[in-house]
Amino acid sequence: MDLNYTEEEVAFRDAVRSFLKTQLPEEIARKGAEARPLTKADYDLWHSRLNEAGYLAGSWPKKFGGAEWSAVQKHIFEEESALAHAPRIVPFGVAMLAPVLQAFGSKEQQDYYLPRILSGEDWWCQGYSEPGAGSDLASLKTRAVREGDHYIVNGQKTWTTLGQYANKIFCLVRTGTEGKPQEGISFLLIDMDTPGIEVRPIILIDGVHEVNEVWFTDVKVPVENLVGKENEGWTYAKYLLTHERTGIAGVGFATAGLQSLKRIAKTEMQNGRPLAEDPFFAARLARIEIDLMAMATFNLRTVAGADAGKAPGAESSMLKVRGSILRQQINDLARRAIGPWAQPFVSEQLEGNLYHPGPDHAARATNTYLNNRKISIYGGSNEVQRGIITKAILGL
Amino acid sequence: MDLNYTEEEVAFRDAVRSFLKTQLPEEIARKGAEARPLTKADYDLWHSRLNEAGYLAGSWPKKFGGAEWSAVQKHIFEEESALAHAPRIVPFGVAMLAPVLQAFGSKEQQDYYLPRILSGEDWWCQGYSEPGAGSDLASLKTRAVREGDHYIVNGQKTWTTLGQYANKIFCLVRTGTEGKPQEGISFLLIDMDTPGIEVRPIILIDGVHEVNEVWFTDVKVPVENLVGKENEGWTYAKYLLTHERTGIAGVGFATAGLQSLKRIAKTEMQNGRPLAEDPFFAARLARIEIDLMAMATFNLRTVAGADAGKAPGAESSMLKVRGSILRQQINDLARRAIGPWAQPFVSEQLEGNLYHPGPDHAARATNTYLNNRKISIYGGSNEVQRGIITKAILGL
Amino acid sequence: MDFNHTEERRMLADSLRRSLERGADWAALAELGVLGALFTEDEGGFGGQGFDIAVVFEELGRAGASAPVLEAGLAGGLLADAGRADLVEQVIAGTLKVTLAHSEPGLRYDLGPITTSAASGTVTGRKSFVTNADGADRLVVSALEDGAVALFLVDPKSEGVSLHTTPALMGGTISEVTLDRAPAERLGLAETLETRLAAATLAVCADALGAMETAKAMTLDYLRTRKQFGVPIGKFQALQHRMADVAIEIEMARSAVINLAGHLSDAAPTRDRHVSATKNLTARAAHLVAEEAIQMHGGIAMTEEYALSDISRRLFAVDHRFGDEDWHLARFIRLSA
Amino acid sequence: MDFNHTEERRMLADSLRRSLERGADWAALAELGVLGALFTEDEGGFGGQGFDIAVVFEELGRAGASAPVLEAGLAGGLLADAGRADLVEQVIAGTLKVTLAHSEPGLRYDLGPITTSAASGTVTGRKSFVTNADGADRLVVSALEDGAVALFLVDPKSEGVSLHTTPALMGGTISEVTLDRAPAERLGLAETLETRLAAATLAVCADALGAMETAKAMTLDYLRTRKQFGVPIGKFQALQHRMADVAIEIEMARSAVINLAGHLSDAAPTRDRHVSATKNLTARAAHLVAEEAIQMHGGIAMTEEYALSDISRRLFAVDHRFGDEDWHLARFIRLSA
Repeated sequence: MDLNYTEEEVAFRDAVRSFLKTQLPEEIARKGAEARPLTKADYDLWHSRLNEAGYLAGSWPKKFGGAEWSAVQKHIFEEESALAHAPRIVPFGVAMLAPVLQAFGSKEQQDYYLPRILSGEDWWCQGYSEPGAGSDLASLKTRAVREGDHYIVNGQKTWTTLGQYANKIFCLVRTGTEGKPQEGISFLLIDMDTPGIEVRPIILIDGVHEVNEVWFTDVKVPVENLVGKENEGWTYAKYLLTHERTGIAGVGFATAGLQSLKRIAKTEMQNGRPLAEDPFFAARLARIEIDLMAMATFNLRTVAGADAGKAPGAESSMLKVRGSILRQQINDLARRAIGPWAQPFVSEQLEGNLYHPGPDHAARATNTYLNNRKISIYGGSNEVQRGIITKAILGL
Repeated sequence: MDLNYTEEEVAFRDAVRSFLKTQLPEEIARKGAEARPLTKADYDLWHSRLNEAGYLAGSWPKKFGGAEWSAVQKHIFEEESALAHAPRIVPFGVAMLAPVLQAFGSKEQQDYYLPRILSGEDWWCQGYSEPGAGSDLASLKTRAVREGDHYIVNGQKTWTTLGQYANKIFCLVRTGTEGKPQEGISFLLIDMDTPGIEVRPIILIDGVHEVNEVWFTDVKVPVENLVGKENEGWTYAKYLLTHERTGIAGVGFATAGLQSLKRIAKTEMQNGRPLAEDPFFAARLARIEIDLMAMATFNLRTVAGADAGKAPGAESSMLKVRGSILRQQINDLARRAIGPWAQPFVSEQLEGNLYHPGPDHAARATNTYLNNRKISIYGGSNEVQRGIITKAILGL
Repeated sequence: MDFNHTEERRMLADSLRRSLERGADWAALAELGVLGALFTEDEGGFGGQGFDIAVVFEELGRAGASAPVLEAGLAGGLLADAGRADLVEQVIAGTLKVTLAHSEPGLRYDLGPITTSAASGTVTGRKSFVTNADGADRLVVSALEDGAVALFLVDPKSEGVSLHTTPALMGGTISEVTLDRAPAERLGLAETLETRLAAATLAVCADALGAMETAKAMTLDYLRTRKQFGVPIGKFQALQHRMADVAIEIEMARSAVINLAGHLSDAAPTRDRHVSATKNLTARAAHLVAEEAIQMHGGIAMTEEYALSDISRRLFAVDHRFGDEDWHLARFIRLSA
Repeated sequence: MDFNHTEERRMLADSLRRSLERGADWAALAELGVLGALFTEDEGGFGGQGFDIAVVFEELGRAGASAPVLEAGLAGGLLADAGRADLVEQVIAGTLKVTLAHSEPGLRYDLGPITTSAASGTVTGRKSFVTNADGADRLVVSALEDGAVALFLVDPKSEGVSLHTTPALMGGTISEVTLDRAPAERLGLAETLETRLAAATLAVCADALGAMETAKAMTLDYLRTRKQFGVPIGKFQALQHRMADVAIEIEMARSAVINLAGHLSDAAPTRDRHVSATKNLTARAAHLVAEEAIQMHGGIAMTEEYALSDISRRLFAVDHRFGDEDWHLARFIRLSA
């Protein structure tokens, strides 16, 4: 047992820190710290800086120009980025489509798409979820019918994150109706400019436009945009879903969140003393900090295990459940911490002055709390994850 | 709305209080307050005092010599008894068998058994549960085969509370094997002295002998000991289970427990100050007291509703779940309150000196905590109750 | 003992519920007697007891209504205490909208010390968290006068008054009010402020109870109709058991609201102990119910379009009005000592 | 970073587990090196690091063993600190059983101020919660000497020493020890008491981790085999999801134990912050796991005969040893300020 990073890992961490310190624009970091929404320009700028430094393709295989980071390195990068309030790497191209193309795409697809992902020329979004499907992904209904050298796609996708910025979408579509629902699904790459595609915003409970519905009406997609084999898309999608996810516990976000919560607790005054000295508040905060100390080690154990070749299995689900709850508790405590300042509800979509009248630290706490109710729902709800855990340990 | 008792109810409560004050022996009350086990003599003495005062048959119909208490009166009696630390009325004869006999028994059975219940001549115990059945009561296997004018009973009952003191047992036995499990069950009255009955103690997790296994080997039971009709015992058992139970929330016990917890918190010292002034402890205590204030009203709403003719339905289950959890939280907090004195584990069945070396208030707190884990298990576990609640509100 | 509402209160609740379902406007609410129910006969109304408040606000919460009824009861009640029957009459008729401006930045949930001051017919200072001030005809403003807290009537349109208004988490609006020598009519000392705030806290709790019932009903409906893996998700036992716990906690909150309503007229220490007990429990229940309703719905509950988002924000807001869970827990402990 | 135990520790854990399953006695434990693993090479052992303690006690907890190993490490460690290599050698060999008598009635979980006093080769006072004293050859007793706390070696069989012994909730026994001018050999000042108590707290947490694993395994086994309404109760989704949460909290506790083991040799403030963090989390987890294991089993878990009763009492006892959940939470807050 050794809870310390190796010398190489320390060196890597220092390099990442120094990169973040010099390359992350102050304004973007401040937006991150205050949980304010980023613009597309913010994302683009950060994407290009990461690419220039070689961090964007950090976990890609070397043969595709990546650095083949270990799981620990990935973890270090994600944690340091979160602590510096850097934007997360928009994952749809770099972390989701790219591994699928690298594993199952044709040489032509790899050569064409991978560089465009790195350069930022393509902004991908994900067309998996459909209305009424929820965690039952395989029940998808969007159909792609082959006509000559095209597929004709009809249907609807939803929860398409940042789809409003995307020029490409990778989709799971139904190309066959026989057998189990998992069979007959194909993996298609679609240009968002193709006629028949309509993107409609979904406004979330915190008033933010973050996700979208994408409607397909007789959309013509060239057959060369099929990834792998027809009707085998489920395999590729599952590859992605089980693809090792070091960030699933969100420890970096939790740590950054706890830091900002502590700052709030020192600033907010209650009965003439900082809120941090209120015993009930201090107890809530301490319990969360204690949990986070354990959570961080739980996460590292799994990350280190992945590097040692252990399949994460039920651990990923445990990290997802406990990590999401912990982050939500931190957001919940921030909402409590700002006291009555939680009441002015300022959001980009609701009318009225967008300026929150309270202290800066109160401006987004309520919105973040509301927005992060999602993290126990998306990516396989915590209920689905508990099912996976018991299946693994009960074997029933 | 009126949260106050009527004049009649106040008068009834005052009478009960005065009875308890004058008739409850101090030693028995002290045992109750300290949660020490009662002897059979204690139970018998209290039984006869209650009978003399006419309280034993309080809720029996007048035609059987009862007082036909309202649900509110029953509640008052139970709450005052708990607050005075009086023993509960051992329910098996008075509150469980008697209503069944009154509703379904023959004239002869009523005339013979009911007076003996009141006089204490018969101590009944309950033969319902069987090993391996749990909350699935209807799966019972103890068989009764008719031979001439007797039933021959073979099988095993378990969780027979205070069966070591009983001279009679009422049993659910299988007399038919066709149809649903609920069919083919009969309700038999059995003399514990009959040859072939063996009572074996079960020692509980707190070291107390409170329940038993009862084994039946070719036990001959006269056919006149059948209650109602053969194969219809399930109806009578269900009548009992759904028979209005004012005490199901255990508010009286919770109130008495909270009072004694407050005394402990004033006595136990931490850092030179009473534990009651420790903010974390005070917070735990206050939350419980707040819950109990609501619970008491929730209980009274249901009790008053029963008097107004409303069937309790899912409310009984809600009271059972929330009431048992609340009582367990009080026991848990008492365990925390006594601090390191929770460690000496003194029980009647384990070897060593039975004298607990700590302060009096610490003598039984751990044992009570352990023992009361049962209240969320027996009488239909909280899981079964949650099933009943959702069935009622979801209607699925 | 009697846990049934009077016939009059039941009728008011029923007609209020139906009117709100039809989208009743302010005039319709006044017409129905919703505002009159908040005042005693002596004050010109026909209610004013704890249970009147409880039935009215449970329905408002159930419907997710954002009309300034709480403000009418709170500020209007202070007008009644000041002997201003003329103004109370207009409040009850719905022709005068009023709201209380008392809290100040940095006080969190405490009632004082305030710094807004009164001098020669004007008030100066900053007031925070003033609900539904933007449509109000008058503000009831607290200010220091010779070291004592007094109340003043201020027209929000007068010179020296400026409002910064945003939407409020609980619905309606919330404003920061800056007063710079704003013309003010003296009403009297603020001696009944805590009494009226106790009633307003009951209103918030009853409102939360209604909103919890709506959240429960929507969730049950969703569990019955929404299918996943081929069956209604309400068939999943894990959700069933959590739903049972939600239902239980709502009954606990209902009981707590009854307790407070029944003790609202008690002497201050007893009353306030019930205020804090009920507010603490209701805030906990509201938090649980809203989080569970969202989680059991899944994604759709995250959308602004779906009606639950309003209801759940309203439930989260409960904790932030008139003292949060911990503030009331500490107060309950003090008052129990 | 490396989360694998060394080959030596894994082998010790494996053979300890097998020996305990076969019912290893005290001599067998000593033979195996269980006691030597608690001491550093300098002290005459071959371990003494946080992870040595963690692996040994996890196995003892898993087996529900009540041998006085914790006492050997704690009191024996103090003997080592006092430079008594002669005695430590016997402790490691298993031929000298020792235990610490430090706490006193009324201290609850605090370490002081103690009142037992030393004078002219004797000690006088009352010591509480002395574990496994009845089979011990020597007590290590703390007592005041010129205002400072010093340690003394006392033979429990000497005149002036009386024990009141009861079974202990965690297994083994617990004694109140009365000392009336009991002959005592001075060991030195109690300067390393907190260091040794930190290690003992780690031992309790690792022990709890092992016991939680056993409770989980027994519950899973029961869920798989026990049928109700015709199906294994492990098919009921409500129980499955609760079991998932139990499994998660055990992994959290395991992580907390690793944190403390890895920081046991840090400077006191950092070390003690980890002690309190780990003890607080482990106590919460142990409580949850034991309550859930009992509830999911149902009636059978309430019986003394069923092995879970020992294990769950052991888990409930965790909160009462070396400071409970709230005591450590308060300490964590102080040390984090």
